[in-house]
Amino acid sequence: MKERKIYFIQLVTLSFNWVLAVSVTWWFVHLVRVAHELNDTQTASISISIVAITIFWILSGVLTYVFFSLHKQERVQE
Amino acid sequence: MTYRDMNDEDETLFKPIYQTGKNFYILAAIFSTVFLIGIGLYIRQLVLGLGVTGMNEPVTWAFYIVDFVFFIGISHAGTLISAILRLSKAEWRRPITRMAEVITGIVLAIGGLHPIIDLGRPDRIMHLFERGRLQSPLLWDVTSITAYFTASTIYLYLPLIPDIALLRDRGGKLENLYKILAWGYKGTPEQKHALEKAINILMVMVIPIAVSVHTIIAWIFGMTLQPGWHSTIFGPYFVVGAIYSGIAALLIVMIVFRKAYHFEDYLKEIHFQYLGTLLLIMSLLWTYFTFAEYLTAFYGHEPAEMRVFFYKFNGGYAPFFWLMVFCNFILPVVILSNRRLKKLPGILMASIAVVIGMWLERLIIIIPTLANPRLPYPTGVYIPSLTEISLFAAAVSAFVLGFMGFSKLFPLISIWEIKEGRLQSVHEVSARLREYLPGRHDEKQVEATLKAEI
Amino acid sequence: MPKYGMVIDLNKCTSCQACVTACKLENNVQIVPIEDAINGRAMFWMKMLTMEYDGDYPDIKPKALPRNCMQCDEPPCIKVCPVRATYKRDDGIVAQIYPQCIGCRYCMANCPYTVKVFNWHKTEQPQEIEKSYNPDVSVRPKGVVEKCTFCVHRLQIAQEKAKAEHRGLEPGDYVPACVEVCPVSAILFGDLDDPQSDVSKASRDYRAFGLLEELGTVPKVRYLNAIESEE
Amino acid sequence: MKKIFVILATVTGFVAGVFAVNKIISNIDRAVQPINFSHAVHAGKFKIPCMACHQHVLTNARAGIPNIEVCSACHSSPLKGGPGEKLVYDYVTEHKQIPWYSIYYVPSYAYFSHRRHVGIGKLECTECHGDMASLASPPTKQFLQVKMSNCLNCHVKRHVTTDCSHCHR
Amino acid sequence: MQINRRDFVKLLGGSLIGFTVGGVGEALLKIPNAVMPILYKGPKTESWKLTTCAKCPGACGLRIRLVDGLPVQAFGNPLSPINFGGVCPMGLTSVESLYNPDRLMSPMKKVNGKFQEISYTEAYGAIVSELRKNIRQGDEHKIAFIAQTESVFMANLIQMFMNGIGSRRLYMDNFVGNSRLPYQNLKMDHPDFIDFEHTDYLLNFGSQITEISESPLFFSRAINSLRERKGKLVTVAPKLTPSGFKTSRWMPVMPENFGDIALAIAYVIISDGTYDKSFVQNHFEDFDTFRELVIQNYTPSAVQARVGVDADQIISTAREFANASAPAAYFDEAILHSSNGLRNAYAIIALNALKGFAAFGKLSEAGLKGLKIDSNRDGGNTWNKNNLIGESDIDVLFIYRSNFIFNSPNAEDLRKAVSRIPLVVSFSPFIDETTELADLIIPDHDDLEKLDAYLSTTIGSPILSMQQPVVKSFYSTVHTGDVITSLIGDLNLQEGWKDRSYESYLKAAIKPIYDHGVGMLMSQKKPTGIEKSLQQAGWQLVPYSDFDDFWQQLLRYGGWWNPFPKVTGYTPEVLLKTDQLMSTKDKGSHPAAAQLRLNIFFRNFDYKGNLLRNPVLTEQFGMDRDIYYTTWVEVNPKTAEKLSIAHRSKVKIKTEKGGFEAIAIHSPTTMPGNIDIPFGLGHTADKRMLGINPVHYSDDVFDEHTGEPSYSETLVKIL
Repeated sequence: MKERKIYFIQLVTLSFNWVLAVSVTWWFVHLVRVAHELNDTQTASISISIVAITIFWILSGVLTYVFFSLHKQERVQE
Repeated sequence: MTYRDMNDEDETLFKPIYQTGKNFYILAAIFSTVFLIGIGLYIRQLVLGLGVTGMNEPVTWAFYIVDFVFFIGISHAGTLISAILRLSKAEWRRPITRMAEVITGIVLAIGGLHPIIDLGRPDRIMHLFERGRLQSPLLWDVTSITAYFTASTIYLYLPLIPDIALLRDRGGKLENLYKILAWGYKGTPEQKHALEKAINILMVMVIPIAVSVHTIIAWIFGMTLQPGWHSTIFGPYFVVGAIYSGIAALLIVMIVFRKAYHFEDYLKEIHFQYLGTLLLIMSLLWTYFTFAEYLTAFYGHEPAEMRVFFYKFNGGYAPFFWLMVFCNFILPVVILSNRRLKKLPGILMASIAVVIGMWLERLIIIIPTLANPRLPYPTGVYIPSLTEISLFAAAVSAFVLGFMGFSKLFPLISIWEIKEGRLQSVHEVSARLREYLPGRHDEKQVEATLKAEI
Repeated sequence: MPKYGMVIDLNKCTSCQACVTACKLENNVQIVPIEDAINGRAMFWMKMLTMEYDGDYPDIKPKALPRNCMQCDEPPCIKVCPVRATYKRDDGIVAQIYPQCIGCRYCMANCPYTVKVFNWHKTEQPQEIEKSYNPDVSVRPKGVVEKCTFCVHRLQIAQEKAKAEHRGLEPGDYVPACVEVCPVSAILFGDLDDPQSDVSKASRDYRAFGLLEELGTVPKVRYLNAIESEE
Repeated sequence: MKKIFVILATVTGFVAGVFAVNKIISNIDRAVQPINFSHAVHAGKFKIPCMACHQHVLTNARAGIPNIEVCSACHSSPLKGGPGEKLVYDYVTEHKQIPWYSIYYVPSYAYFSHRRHVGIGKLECTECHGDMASLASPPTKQFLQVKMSNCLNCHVKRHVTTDCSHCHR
Repeated sequence: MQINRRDFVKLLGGSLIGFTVGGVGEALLKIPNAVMPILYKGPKTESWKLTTCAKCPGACGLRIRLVDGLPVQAFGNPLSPINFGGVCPMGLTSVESLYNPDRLMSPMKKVNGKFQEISYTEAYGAIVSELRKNIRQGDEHKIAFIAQTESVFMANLIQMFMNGIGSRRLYMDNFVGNSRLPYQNLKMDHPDFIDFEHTDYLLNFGSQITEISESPLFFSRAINSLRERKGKLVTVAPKLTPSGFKTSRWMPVMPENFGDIALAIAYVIISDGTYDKSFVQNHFEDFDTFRELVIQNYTPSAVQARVGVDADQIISTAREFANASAPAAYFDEAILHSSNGLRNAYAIIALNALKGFAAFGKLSEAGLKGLKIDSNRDGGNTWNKNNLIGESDIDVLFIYRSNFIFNSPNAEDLRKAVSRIPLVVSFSPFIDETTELADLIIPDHDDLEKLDAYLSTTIGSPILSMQQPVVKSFYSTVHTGDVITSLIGDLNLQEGWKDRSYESYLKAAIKPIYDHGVGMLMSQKKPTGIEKSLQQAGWQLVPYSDFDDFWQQLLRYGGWWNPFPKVTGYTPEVLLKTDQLMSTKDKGSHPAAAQLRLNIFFRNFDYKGNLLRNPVLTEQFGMDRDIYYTTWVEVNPKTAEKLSIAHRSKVKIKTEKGGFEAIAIHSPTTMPGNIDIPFGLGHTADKRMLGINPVHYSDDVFDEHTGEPSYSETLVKIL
């Protein structure tokens, strides 16, 4: 199997993580908006979403960092 | 240096991946049948509704929720423990961490599904995303569990990369898969460094997440007004219980696979000794929490509370309660605090007891409260139906299958960490000696002595 | 915006259980199969509770009180609902939206009065029940939680009627079924915010108490204690 | 590698399936009426107001599909004798109700009232039913699909209550 | 990458699988919507009709809700002066019984043990020919009739029919009739009502006054008002049922000892001399012998020894009773449910006599001219269902709505006796335990399908409640009234009764009201102020031109009543012979009795074993005890402790007639010497019913006059 194909697939798998992070973010924003529409209490939603969103972003950030640094090294070697 | 030119002294660790015995298939068959039966019964439940369970009013939460809490508790084995050990640079962690993390991954996936099994209308699960309410502890749970799941899978995956690279370099079976997963890891110092860095970040992140997960599960109950649930120490209490059951589960797994895959000289007596001690400590801690919880309840002597209290102590659930006390306190403490009994069989026995005991604990926390409503209804009686029991069995077998599957793809013991240990531990240790022991140390001499000892 | 509430006078109540039957029929509450009923799955939105007996034989004062949903002002159930299937309306009625409920039963676990009931099965009902379903209320599907809604469908219709007649909603227009049928009119229903209404007067009576008030749920269904009317 | 393509194919197939079935179902409502009734003639040509036949619009939740007595008011005797009219006349003479097939329906857990919308809300029939007066044959599917989203759109647009329990029960 | 065939197949297969999965999934989620339009047709137009509930003697006004012409729900008629919009569970479920799938759809004939549908003419023909035969052979006396109806008009019709035939074998099981039986036996005229306006002390002897009584709903409200006026309710009963929950004193007494209590109270009153002297002198015939009897045998202490009620309690009760301005000692049919029921009734009458019946009222004839209030059952006629057993010469037996086999302990003997009879005709709309034995069934309409009228005076003014057909009958059932009238006609038992219908009969019976012109239709609440004076001046609040119009209005408004009747105090001649006060049976005094006693109590879900075929009521029957679809027994906690019976545990009950299982409930509303068991469950003719029927386990002890069984004199073992 060719290097490029592998690289592509790896990128796809990595992107899944980002999809997750983004969708979670979107979901929370949506929920907060709904809560606002139905004048439901905000505080809980907002605080939770802030925490959760950051976590997810950091996670996928770390993953990406690893991915690219590994590949950088690789390229350097060749 | 690259892995290629390294002749491998850790062949035993690769063996399970490349060779598969007959017993493996037999076991797999058995467990998958159990699993499939469970699935079948669940489909039946989907068609007929939750009536097929033993639940009723007022006992509206039962087996499924118990299992949910239980499994999530088990999941604290891994990530948390391995993270803590890594953080505290405990040398003996090296062969343990991987298994621990795998447990987390699999059990979390299983436990996370249980609330859905418990739903009356799983077909409406999308409502959770369309119009969910973040005020509901149930949603906190969804978030925290997903977070924990992603975190711990990543945390499992990153340390796995070097080993995958090893497998990739060996070529043969599933080369493409390994190629993809290895992310082109070559073991260059820079790569190593990057990996280390990432792992360290995760290490720090995972611990609070893990703690939060079980705290939140505790809050599902703690946030209600029900007698026996509405308690402030529920968060820590659950976390302690979780870690407790986690360690026990970890011990069981270790012992089993040690036997099955002949890891004797990787998982040495000493590891079990250390973990055993940890288990003992947790046991005492758990007992302390339990005591505090029930003493306050008893001393407060609020009628509703007391009804629940006595239902546990000498009422319908007394046998379970006292069995729990035996399994979680008496037996482990006796075995683990006794030098002669604290051998593998003893530890295994203790851990199994603890796992059972912790399951009972969840049962005892959840059902008696619901069974004793505040208003004068007759106390509810709950007898689990076959469906519920076999779904539990299915969940357990799913866990086993998952573990077996993993062991056929990846090494169960972190090979590179072992190697690293061999290479670096010596001067790590000497460095540590230098750092936190008084007096001056001649590095050369220290290393020489250490080498000699190894 | 009114705040609907109910006051049940235990001094008048003869525990004839007409309210129970009326509720059952008005809201198409399912009749569960026999074995389910015996296993504690019988569904009643309005239930007759036999409380403790005061005094000792033969001078006993039995206490029976009809309990429906307390329609709390601080409902514990809506706090925990993950999907807004139950929530408090502006007029204080704690509504339950059946098509929205995912059946997690968290609200049931958190209701200190255990007033909510769950549709464990969907069994076909006796003919006479099916034929005499109340067309104003839907029959709940399996797997959702349901509870007393102060007959909110009656409010829907009453409001519409009033609007059609170009007038405001008058006190008598909207009463739940249990109130309508009570033989001794022991159940008062109306607007708690309007200080003139009988309900708010009664709810301020010295005999008035709320069930498990100490939990801070602020029930809008209050009771008038039964007291011996003599020296 | 090919595996991945197989997987992709499966996914696309799934999506396609969902859409296909969606289409089919949305057309299930397509009804064949016993008589090829022409709103164009009645409401359009003869300018008969809707309320004349759908009598309960202002007073009831249901607008009501006219029963045979309503028809017999005019069709008691064969008028200009079209083929369809013959059929109506037969029903009238036999005092049989015409088995109309209702296209618009509201599930039992939702409360929709014509009185509320037309009588009080002063909505035009066309808002939801379209310009019936132009239809030469009975409508085969809902003009404005009975969907919660449709309800809500209008309610939001007109600033009417969107409180769940005002319609759900 | 080139694609060979295998790969192509793979791709295709994959996409196909995906397609099906996706499609099926979507379909499963979506189909229900597509199915919806078939449901729910019709404009759902709503209408209301007023009628009267015939489920118990109360005759409450009902308001039936019809949607698209079909009954859906039943509520109370807010204008009915009896219930003012209130209903009890029984009334609420009227609609259910209309739709009950077990109803008989057409006349039935038993052919070798199986019921077959036959036409009405056929059935009717059979009856007529049989009767003709009997009359020709002069065997009129071989025709018997057992009827249970609360409608005076129906009762009178049946009475007329039997008189016409010339047979005295008629047993009219009529609650009001039975309640008045003691008066009739004493040849006294009876009180029409308790004057709740003035009563301030109600001493209730064993009547479950708010559950099963002459008018439960009216009494419920009356008692509440009594208590609001600081009046007192004292219950003398073997069990504290909801009727007694609000009493200020409960005297636990076994029914056969009610008389003793009454007389003990009488003793105190006499010895205090606080009785109404003038009344006693003028109206109490041999008061002196009565006094002798009481003074000798009924000192409170003696009664305490015999009955086990604290003497001080009796004395204080007596004093309160004596000092009350208008005290009433109340009893109704329930008094007959003991071995010496009549004697107890007499004692209570005597007690009332001591206070000159101050609390009772009588409607003067002017109030309801020419209107017979009560069924003219002659007190002498003591024929009742138990005579069936002895008398083997009965040819024809008519049964109207009475389920006596279910209600009486000697069911087996009765079964034998009834199945001996050549022709048994039942008019029951259901197959119940009694109807099973019939050879011919002409099912009656359901209450919502039939026309009838009910007269009651319980509230102090004459009320005529109309029961009108809310829907025209679903099946080919026949109004029993019509059958009887046409029988009377065809056998010309009365003059000029050819082709009359029950309706015409009813009109004729009601005409006097129209003629007299007093009273008003139930068109509004009790008029006050100007309306009142207008009304009393004979003004009609709802004008009606002629009788037919009046009739229509009657049906429209659900009845007629006279809010301002002419009322006289009730001052009868008390013709009481002291020997009538002798206890016919003297059971061992209660507390000493070594063995437990089975006491059967009623719940307001079932009236005379006819109602529990209704799913709603059956489910709700034990709801407040959290027991479903099975029988329970209530045991006094002390007794339970002694016998070590746990709360809600299964126990075995043994009587002479066998044993059964039940769930034991601790309840201090039970006497320590008793175990209480609810009546109503345990039907055998219907699969849908469960539990056991306690009556069939109790001994054959009857009130000799009415054959009403004693419900509390069976010895049981509990284990």
